[in-house]
Amino acid sequence: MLSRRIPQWLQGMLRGAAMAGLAAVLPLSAHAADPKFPTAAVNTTGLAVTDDVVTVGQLHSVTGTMALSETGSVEAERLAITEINKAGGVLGRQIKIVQEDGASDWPTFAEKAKKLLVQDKAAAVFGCWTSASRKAVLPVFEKENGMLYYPTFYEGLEASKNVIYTGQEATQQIIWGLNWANKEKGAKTFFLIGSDYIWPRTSNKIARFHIERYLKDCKVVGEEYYPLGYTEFQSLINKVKLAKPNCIYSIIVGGSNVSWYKQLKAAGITGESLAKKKQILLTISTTEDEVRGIGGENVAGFYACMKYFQSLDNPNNKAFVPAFKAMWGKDSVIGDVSQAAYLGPWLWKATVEKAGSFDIDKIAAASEGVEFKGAPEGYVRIHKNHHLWSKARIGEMKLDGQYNVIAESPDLIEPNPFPKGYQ
Amino acid sequence: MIAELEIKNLTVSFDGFKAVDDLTFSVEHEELRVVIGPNGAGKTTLLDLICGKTRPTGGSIRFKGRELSRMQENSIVRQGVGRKFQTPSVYPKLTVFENLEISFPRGRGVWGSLFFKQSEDVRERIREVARDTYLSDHLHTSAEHLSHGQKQWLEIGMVLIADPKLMLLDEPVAGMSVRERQQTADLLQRICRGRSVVVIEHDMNFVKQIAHKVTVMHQGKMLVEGSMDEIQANEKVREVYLGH
Amino acid sequence: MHTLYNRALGGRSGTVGLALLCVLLFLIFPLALDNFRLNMMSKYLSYAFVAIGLVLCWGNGGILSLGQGLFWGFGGYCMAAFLKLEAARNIAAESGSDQIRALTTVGLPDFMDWNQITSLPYIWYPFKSFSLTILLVFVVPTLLAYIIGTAMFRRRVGGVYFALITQALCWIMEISFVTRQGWTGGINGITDLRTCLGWDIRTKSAQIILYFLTCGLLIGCILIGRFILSSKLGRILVAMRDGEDRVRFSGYSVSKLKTFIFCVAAAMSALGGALFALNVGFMSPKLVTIEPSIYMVIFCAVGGRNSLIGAVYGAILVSYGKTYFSEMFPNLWYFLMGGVFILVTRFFPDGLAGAVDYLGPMLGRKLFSWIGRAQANFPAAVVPIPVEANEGR
Amino acid sequence: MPLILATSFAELKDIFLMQGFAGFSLFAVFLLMALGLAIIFGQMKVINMAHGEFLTVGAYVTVFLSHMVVNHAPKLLPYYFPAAIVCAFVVAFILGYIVEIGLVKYLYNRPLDTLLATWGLSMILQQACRSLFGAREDTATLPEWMMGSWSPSEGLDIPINGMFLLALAIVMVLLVYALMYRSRWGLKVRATMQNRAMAGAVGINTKRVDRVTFALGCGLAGIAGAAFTTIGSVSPSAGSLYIVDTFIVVVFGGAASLLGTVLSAFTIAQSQSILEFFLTGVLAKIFVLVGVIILLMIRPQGLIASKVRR
Repeated sequence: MLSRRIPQWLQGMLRGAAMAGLAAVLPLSAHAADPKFPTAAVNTTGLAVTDDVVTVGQLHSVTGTMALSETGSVEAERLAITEINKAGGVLGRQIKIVQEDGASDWPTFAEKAKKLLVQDKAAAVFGCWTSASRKAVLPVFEKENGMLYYPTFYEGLEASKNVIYTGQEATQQIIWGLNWANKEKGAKTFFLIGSDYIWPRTSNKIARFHIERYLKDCKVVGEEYYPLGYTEFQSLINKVKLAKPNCIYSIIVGGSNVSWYKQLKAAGITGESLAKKKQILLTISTTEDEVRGIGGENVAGFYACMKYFQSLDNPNNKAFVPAFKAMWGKDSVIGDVSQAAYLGPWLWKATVEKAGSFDIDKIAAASEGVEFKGAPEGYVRIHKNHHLWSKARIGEMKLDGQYNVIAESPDLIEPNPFPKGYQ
Repeated sequence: MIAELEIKNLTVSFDGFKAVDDLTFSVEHEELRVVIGPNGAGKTTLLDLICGKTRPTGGSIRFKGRELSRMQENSIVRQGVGRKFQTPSVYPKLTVFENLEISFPRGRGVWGSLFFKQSEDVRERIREVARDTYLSDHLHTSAEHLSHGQKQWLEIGMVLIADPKLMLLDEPVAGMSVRERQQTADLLQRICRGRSVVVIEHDMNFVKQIAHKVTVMHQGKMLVEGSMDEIQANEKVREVYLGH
Repeated sequence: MHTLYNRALGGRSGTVGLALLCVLLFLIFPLALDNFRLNMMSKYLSYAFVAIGLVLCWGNGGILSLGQGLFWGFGGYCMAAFLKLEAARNIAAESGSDQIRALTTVGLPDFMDWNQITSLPYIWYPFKSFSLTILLVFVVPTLLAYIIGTAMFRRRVGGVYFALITQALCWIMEISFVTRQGWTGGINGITDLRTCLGWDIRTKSAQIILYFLTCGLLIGCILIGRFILSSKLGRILVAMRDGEDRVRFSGYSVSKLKTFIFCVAAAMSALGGALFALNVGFMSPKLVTIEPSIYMVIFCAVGGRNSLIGAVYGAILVSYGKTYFSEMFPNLWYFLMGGVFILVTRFFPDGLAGAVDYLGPMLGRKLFSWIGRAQANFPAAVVPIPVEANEGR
Repeated sequence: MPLILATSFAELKDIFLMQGFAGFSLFAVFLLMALGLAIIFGQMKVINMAHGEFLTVGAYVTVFLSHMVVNHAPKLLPYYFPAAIVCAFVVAFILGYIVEIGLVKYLYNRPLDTLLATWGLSMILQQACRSLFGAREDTATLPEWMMGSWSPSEGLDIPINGMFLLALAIVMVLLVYALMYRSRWGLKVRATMQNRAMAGAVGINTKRVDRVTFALGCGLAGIAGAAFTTIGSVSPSAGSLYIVDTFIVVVFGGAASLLGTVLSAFTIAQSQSILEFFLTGVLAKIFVLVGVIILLMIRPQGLIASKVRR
């Protein structure tokens, strides 16, 4: 991990220099636009679309505590955009990226979002990771009428004309996974654990409703939240030991993850020891990205419910994983969110082509039903509520930090950001 | 005569070490008392106790019949007790005038000081005190630029401008030239009209010049009390202090 | 009239400094910056309120608070609560994400809906009224500062200890605000603020008006600050910073004076927070916690901890630098900002104001001779950045 | 709670024991964090906001070594950790030494300015780690013997990494004690910190003492960083998570006292751990912080501080 890298700052500078070179060359090589799609026709609202270049924004945290999670998304989006450009771009126009740093700070996200929309006139923005950053930029996108492709699985309760949610909303991830734990693993008692913010809390709320109302004879025996970034979980582990749940349902995120799993292992709770007692640990927050920081030896035998795993066996994924590694190093890993981030540019391209225009309103209207057959997760389609139809899968964690996919929902699950009966 | 300042069985201990131990003494109106004693005898601690900087472990301090030992420092000052410290503590960044103005006993509350007006009588009083303390020529000098002796005077002036009824002076002539000492002695003679003064001093000649009565402290206790001549004649004092 | 001129405006040099700041704020910025940048300037200026407060309590009073974000946050949250309630009342009439609107209870902030809170918590009732909100913006933080100040200064907690305790308080506030997300919006904060008394605060014209309002109030705070510093209280503050005991033995209640100036700083911070909520349209616990509080101290240090006007320049420059560096060098800006802080504390402990004091006369002379020579050719004059130091002395 | 009634007495005893140990291992964490700062802040009065980043540096040294070992000498895996601790110390020590020469030495009489300057330093160090190692979290591959738990009886699991931390913390405290209070060098340090001019006058090279003392504090942070790879994450911003807690421990203990630091780490750790068990993590944190602030108001000098004649 250490050996492979050109230092990031150097990369940044090289990239900047390349970009400047591109900008200098482009006007000289300007040729007439694709005759089928004259600029005046495809861009009626003054977006940054010229005859051969379309500018998009990328808004993630490159610095601060969230950088560790968002880096994967940045990389995946860049890969998708590079591939699209190689394949001829969007409506004959090459995509140019303006990258902004949200610096793990929600107000900064709002400020930069506004800059991307007002000053750079970005035709689309790929970005945000945490719910808080999305909530901070949402009013900006609605006010300035921009288009955001948001990659993270999140709590739902939202549907905006100006956002396409390429990750799962809560019910897509939770309900099928809980059913699986109940049916296949016989789980009756659940201990809900989360980091203290809206996504884990809302997710656990939905989980609790589902367990108590829709699963027979099941109950929740504990629910606990810890501040983000917290690193001491021994007391919590003792509580779990006391409650002896069939299923430890964990939504701990970010750096806390590492401490949580390392301390679980140290307290004698491993996949193996749980299996002996007919217990499982199921998480919806730990992807390959996190496992890399935790170490596979600390998580082997635990389960995760996601829509994508790097080890998925399908032709799309078999092309995607090597391409990603070729661009970002052979040691890179791809988590659920990175894959969802990869979908963003492709879905945008498909939508623009369907609408025959870059105009935000037309894209928003055309989004329903847009599909992407090359998705590494298999196949996705945009629902009219701007979320994706996608499958849910259960992966078992392995020593090498990869997942064994052991179950998969038979059909695409309909996104339902405002679930009735879960309020 | 009723004593102005009455100290009874005063004790303070720091982690078991008794810096002042069961001390009883009193100072009368218009008296200039000098406290002497070898290093570590508890002299400075005694002044700290009187002005509230240190809280006693036991005993009482009464000034004009009022108990001081439970009061806040600023309330003690408002009872009419003024204190000059061993190392001159003036405000280095302010001028002599401003130093004295701050010490002027009006506008001491928050709002009072916010809307304090520098009227002619205030200025007059400041000039008067500056004259008394030989600082008339330096009114607009920044205090950090004064000589050591002048800083001592300034601090005495700052105490004086509040017109205290009891002045506590810790080594007022340390670091002064012979001439300055003489001037200070004159100053103290003038000061003690209308008020009581307690002075800590090492310089025996100076003590002889100013003292009405002398108290000798040793290891936190009072050894002897009397006139300078009596003290000098005392065997015990000789043993612990003068003889060295 | 004359004394007011001397005390609030700070005599001739003070007036010049202030006038130049006014020209910059009221004339140059509105003319030179587009709407987007001007709105960002309003944001920077709302930090300047905190910096001014810090000049009073830290630069002059010697009380370093690393918890100014606390007061700034309370001011901001009070204002945001009012705006959010108004947005919630009008939610049905607003355009936007229709599905949300349809599912949201009218009159209840959206995040409460998400947290299954079905009726407005009592703590939110006062924010139904605008006048009560404005009152609370000042009263809540000031009261808090009063309680903290009284408790700490009575016990003679000062210096580093005070700084660290206020930092811990900030942290407590962040954790509690995050965990009570049904009441406070949790880590998301209170977002999507739209109108104030029916006036859409997101439009261009509203943002320009708010900018001028912010500038006006800022100048007001500077004048109040100068009034305080030029009073006897101001001199006692400096005296207290340099020798607390002496002040005490001059008969002042040090704890009361400190509490007072701490409260003034808190009230100014709160005003800044409230203006932030108006200008930017949301409030988040991220703005309230330890890191922004340290930034606020840095604004003040860069501008010059003794200079009220310097603090404004400090806030503008550091915030602008943060924006500029992070736009230009997303991967490098931490190095640049960190370097600036180190250089300032190492070489310019009195900040910009100190640097201008030191370099100003030198540059001034050169400038004069240069102008003298240049005037023959073209009649242009360059205005040096006006930052004065040690005002109110 | 019906839950507790349902469990047997033996089980409760086990939980009780494990919970007690949880407090001890938290104590070890706090103590390791605070030791270096107790020297830098307690003795030298430098408010080192970059202390957490020295921790991060130590952690990255360990991660680096572990990758080297895994890639080039897998046989050494069971033994490399002690070497990693030493390396972490050395690297952090050298870095601290450089920082002292380049920055801190100009700020000794301005404690509040050290706060601002070291804040800038922490930004730089954080970004440097990010540029060198990437923003993602990384992990050190631990030797097998350090993972898992020691299980003296069924149902009782004592974490091995916790025991390791505790042992390390105790050793470090003893070493620091011996160095500061039982060696000639410690005497020089204390003399310098108490009266710089006098120490210089009796022939102590005070500048050198400053440099080494500061570097020593940083080196201790490096050791803590190495140790924390066993329980937590390694990322550029990992150290900043600890900084406030660390200051609270040191201040609460009475800044200049080693015994105070130990006591305060113990008190805070145990109360937090116990409150976490009976309340929730968030509430426990809030209560502990409020408690510490109130106690500091009652005793501004901290838990242990000798009354001095002032």
